[in-house]
Amino acid sequence: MLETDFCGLKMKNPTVLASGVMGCNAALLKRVAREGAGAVTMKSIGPKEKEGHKNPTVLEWEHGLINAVGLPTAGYKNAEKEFKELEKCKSPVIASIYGSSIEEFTEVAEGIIGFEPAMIEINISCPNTKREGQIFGTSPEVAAEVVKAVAEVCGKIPIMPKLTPQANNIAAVAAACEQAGANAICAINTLGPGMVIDADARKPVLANKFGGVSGPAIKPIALRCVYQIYEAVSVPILGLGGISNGRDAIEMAMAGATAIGVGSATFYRGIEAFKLISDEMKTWMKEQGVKSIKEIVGAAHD
Amino acid sequence: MLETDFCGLKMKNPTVLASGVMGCNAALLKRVAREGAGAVTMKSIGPKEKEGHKNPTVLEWEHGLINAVGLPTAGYKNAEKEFKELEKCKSPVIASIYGSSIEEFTEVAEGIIGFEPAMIEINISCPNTKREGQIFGTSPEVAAEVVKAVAEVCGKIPIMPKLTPQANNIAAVAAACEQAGANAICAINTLGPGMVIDADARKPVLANKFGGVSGPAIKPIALRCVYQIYEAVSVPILGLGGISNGRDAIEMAMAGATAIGVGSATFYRGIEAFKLISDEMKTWMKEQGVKSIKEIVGAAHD
Amino acid sequence: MSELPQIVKITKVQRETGEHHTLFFNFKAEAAPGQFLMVWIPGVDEKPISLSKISKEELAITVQCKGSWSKRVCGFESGTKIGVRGPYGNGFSTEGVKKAIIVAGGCGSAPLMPLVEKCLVEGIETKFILGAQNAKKLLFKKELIEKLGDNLYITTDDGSEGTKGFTTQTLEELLGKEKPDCVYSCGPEIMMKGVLDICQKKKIKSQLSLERYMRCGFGVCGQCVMDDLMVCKDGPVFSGKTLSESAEFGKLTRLKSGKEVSLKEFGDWRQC
Amino acid sequence: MSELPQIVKITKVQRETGEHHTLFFNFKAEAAPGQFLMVWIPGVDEKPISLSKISKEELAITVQCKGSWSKRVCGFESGTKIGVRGPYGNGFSTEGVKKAIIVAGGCGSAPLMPLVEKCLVEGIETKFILGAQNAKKLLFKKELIEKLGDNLYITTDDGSEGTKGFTTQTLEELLGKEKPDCVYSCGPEIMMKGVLDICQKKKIKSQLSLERYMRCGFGVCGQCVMDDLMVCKDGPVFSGKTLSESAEFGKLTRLKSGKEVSLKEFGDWRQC
Ligand SMILES: Cc1cc2nc3c(=O)[nH]c(=O)nc-3n(C[C@H](O)[C@H](O)[C@H](O)COP(=O)(O)OP(=O)(O)OC[C@H]3O[C@@H](n4cnc5c(N)ncnc54)[C@H](O)[C@@H]3O)c2cc1C
Ligand SMILES: Cc1cc2nc3c(=O)[nH]c(=O)nc-3n(C[C@H](O)[C@H](O)[C@H](O)COP(=O)(O)OP(=O)(O)OC[C@H]3O[C@@H](n4cnc5c(N)ncnc54)[C@H](O)[C@@H]3O)c2cc1C
Ligand SMILES: Cc1cc2nc3c(=O)[nH]c(=O)nc-3n(C[C@H](O)[C@H](O)[C@H](O)COP(=O)(O)O)c2cc1C
Ligand SMILES: Cc1cc2nc3c(=O)[nH]c(=O)nc-3n(C[C@H](O)[C@H](O)[C@H](O)COP(=O)(O)O)c2cc1C
Ligand code: FES
Ligand code: FES
Repeated sequence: MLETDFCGLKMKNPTVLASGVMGCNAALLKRVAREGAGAVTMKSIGPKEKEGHKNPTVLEWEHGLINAVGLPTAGYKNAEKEFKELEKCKSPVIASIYGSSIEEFTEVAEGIIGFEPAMIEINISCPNTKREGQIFGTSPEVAAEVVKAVAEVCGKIPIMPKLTPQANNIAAVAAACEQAGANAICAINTLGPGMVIDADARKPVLANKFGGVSGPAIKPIALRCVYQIYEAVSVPILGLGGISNGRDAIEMAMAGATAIGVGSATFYRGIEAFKLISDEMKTWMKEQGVKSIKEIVGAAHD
Repeated sequence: MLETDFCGLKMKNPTVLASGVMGCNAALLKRVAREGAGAVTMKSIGPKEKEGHKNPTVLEWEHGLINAVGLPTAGYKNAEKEFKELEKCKSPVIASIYGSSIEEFTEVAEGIIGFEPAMIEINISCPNTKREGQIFGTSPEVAAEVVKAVAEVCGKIPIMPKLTPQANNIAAVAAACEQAGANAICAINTLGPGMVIDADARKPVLANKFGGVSGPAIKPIALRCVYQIYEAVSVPILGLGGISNGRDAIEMAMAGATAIGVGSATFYRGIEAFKLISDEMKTWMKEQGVKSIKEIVGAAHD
Repeated sequence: MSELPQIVKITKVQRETGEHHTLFFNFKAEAAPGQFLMVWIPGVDEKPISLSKISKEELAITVQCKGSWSKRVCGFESGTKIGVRGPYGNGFSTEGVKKAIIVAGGCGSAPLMPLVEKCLVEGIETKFILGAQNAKKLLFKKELIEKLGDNLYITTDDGSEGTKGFTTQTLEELLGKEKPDCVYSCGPEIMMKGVLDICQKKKIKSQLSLERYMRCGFGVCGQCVMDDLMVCKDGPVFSGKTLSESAEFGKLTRLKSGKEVSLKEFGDWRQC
Repeated sequence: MSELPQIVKITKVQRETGEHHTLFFNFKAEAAPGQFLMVWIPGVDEKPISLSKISKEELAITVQCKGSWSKRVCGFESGTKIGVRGPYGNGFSTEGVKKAIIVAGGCGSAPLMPLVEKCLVEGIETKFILGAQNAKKLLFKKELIEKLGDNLYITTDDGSEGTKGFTTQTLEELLGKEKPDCVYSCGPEIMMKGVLDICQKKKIKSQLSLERYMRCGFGVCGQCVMDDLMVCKDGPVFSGKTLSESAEFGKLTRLKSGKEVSLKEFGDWRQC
């Protein structure tokens, strides 16, 4: 009842490991797939090796996580081994890429299409880096430019821009991306940025001061974004942001998501989150007499 | 130790009742002042009588509130009685105004300056109404225009635009407002909008579908906004968003707030929230040897 | 746990009078007589409604068909889903009460039914004055007869059943003969104003259940304000003492916009 | 409760060797031997550090002065404030163990001290092999002599104290004579690889405590990955069985960027 076809990706259930969460290497991604994820997303790959920020980089603050990892990456040139190992992954693998210019986006895309990921997620939305991402995802025009350029490089591999809730009109950004050739839309990346201050230390806690907010706190924002995007595009949506249990996932599907991303919930519920969420979805569906998850995608719209 | 001078407002402590929370009539505002608020903000007053949205309009969703009250207002023409009664209020009273055009903003400001509120908050940030507010608060230019127009009307009464976290560069908006004549900056209004969906009902719960998010969930966003504004302006800041206890308030002060707004916390802690928060602040200050709250305003900056 | 509405299925619908319907449903909650729920019809509206039946197994609300929301509710059958959150408000107190008179006008009986239940369980000597415009509109008459027998006093405006006249007249008569520890009342505010005046004159304690337009139901939005009290949280039940000091009770209420209007102007909407 | 760092005041600083300092502080937490804290110096950096002392009243960590972070820590006096969060990780298990040999290389003694304590409390027959480059770097020697007497075996690379040579040589000798239920070890990964090989050959169970660069400490960021295991959450203690099946243990680690490098290339940073 949970089988999902997302842009041609055959998934046993709609849960997808969110990018940047446990996605550093092939072996762990494969484990997440074994543990129940319908698809897994690799950590965003950038143009060149990058260390990321100093610690603290990831914190839990009671209502969610906040992170300023700073997009560490081995760079696409060091990605071959992981991609090769991922060929044996039980679930479809989505590659995620970022750059700080259109040229860098296409450079990374070109660098990895040879490995034939099931899909390429274009991270135009990370709030942790000053130029990388943020600018791209808030403007429909710029977002579309990136998507168009990457689409030209990617050929038949489906591409999916990942949007930021910071956009003033996320529906317009999504529509522009669809126009530019996006095969799916991913929303949302982390919210904010936000900041955690420690009173006793009289200092921001994250070394980078600001970081992207995720987890339970952002669920209402994520639902609203997906709801608005659903009314603006006809390509399928990978909805995520604060999804922690089966009921959250059902709500996200009703907002319009075909596939449902799970990131921070792995903190609250462990790597078992994917299986737990899938099971809870099934329980709810049985209670409500819903035969296939497809029936409820977009159900919250009039 | 908590005495605060905020733009000339003499406050016994830095807590301020946030606009729209219990602020519908004079008697209740006076009670909030008696219960311990250092200052109180009236519910935003608009140009003409308005009913607001249908219910549900205000919900609690575990990590915060979400509301789409829809800016109901008796209109400034029906405000005289409340203002008169407020003359006897124990704490300074901040009036809050909104409009859907610059003309409406000045019309309302003109309509109420005769009542001489201690300060006028300009709500250019409500996410619940399509035109009213939202547009103004996201653009530095437009925000400045509103502030300038209202400043001309207000004479010696200090004015304080209330900003939205949805602005892509809230520091720039704040700086533009200061330039245009703002005597203080208020941040933040509710976040989003967000959305709550009920799986069983398969419907958005708010009658308006979308609503502004407040309470614990938005604290990191509020702290970041105030931190950034503090580095961009020299006028004092009324910081709010998710402040629920003394420690939160201390953090907000360290981010740069001279006065500290409290809204949703009245749900979690009752009308006593102001007294509780003040007491907790004092306890922390004693422990840390802080003699006056002034010492720590902006302390989280290098 | 959050305060979001929970969807419940109506298990039974009971037609009380031509215009009053009681809906039963399962919803786990500790509730006290006088408390209310916010009742959501998905996609339509949400309204505060008193609990008219409180038991471990189920709760019930009784709705009068009146406006757009309540007419829809009165069309519901068992199986229909509604959203409920709460219970909210303070409820009636029976502390120290040995002898009580309860005065209900129109659908004011709804929140008073669980109070009757409580009084009986606690062995409180209870008299009930039930009033309505006419015989057809007497809400919960049958149940009240079963429960209270001779202690039920019926009044109708047109005299079609019981004593012709207002509940307040009967109350005044009863208070001429006896001195209860508390008079409880719910009904049109004008009626309750009368009840309060009588009780004040006779120096008898009272508890009255009020209504104002509500949004949040939990003391945040300030919409339901009366003087400096929030009816949803400080009330809906207030002591006669509090109300006798009120500048607004019996006189003023507020529109959705927050604009103050006289009760008269507002219309006797609960004059049911 | 959140997992944010809590600021604690250092109550005591104990200089162990020229380059190892132990910091004591009060922090209420249930902790097990082998678990670690994320230790934050506000404005500087945050690092995973094992608990070297666990009691109801206080906890302690032992830090080796090495890089920019740890050198700062070693300058701290009592009264200095640090932020700590945790404890994280799984810790050592003593289930079913009656006889144990513990092998510590350099500052690997730190997480092993609370284990010694636990073994003694549980009446486990315990031998401890303590190794370092030279006599001056033997961490916790005095305490271990007090606790274990003849059951402490000291080795130094240069022979300046105890047996000249590596801890692994002494382990091999001991295992020629006896068969413990478990061998515990912490120290440079190359050393632990040696320990594992010996134990596997002799078919003796082992538990080894590993290190990888960490960010979150709680199993989310994936930075500390080794094969498909997160060292911070699935570890830092792994069974010999798990590690014998590992493609990376003793061979590979990852830089902050996530790039895989050979342990050799990475440098024997914990070769303390
Ligand atoms: C604490 C409390 C308990 C209540 N308990 C019950 C109950 O047990 N049974 C019952 O039938 N009703 C009860 N009500 C009233 C109920 O909330 C609705 O007002 C009523 O059902 C009419 O709604 P409607 O949409 O059908 O009518 P509408 O078309 O909205 O209105 C009919 C009339 O009622 C007025 N009105 C509408 N909504 C409200 C409101 N929320 N508060 C005050 N005036 C309003 C309108 O101005 C109009 O005059 C209670 C109200 C409160 C505040
Ligand atoms: C589970 C765990 C427990 C630990 N327990 C202790 C302990 O009890 N006492 C102690 O002194 N140290 C311990 N460490 C190591 C500690 O986290 C720091 O790595 C060490 O203090 C050096 O930091 P530095 O900034 O001073 O040195 P740096 O200047 O950062 O580095 C010195 C060398 O260490 C490497 N390095 C730095 N940080 C790490 C890291 N987090 N993981 C792996 N390699 C790193 C660098 O690449 C370099 O080769 C532990 C590490 C882990 C993962
Ligand atoms: C520690 C961490 C690292 C992340 N790294 C990335 C990343 O590299 N690329 C990316 O597109 N999103 C990244 N994200 C965002 C998530 O993929 C996801 O969009 C966000 O966390 C919201 O989902 P959640 O609430 O389920 O966590 C990261 C999130 C976290 C918590
Ligand atoms: C029910 C409700 C109504 C509100 N109405 C207004 C309003 O009329 N004008 C306004 O400027 N802000 C309004 N706000 C926003 C608050 O003033 C405040 O900025 C926001 O809730 C964040 O603070 P908090 O997290 O402490 O609640 C409202 C908030 C709530 C919860
Ligand atoms: S209804 Fe919101 S305060 Fe009473
Ligand atoms: S340090 Fe983040 S997963 Fe281990």
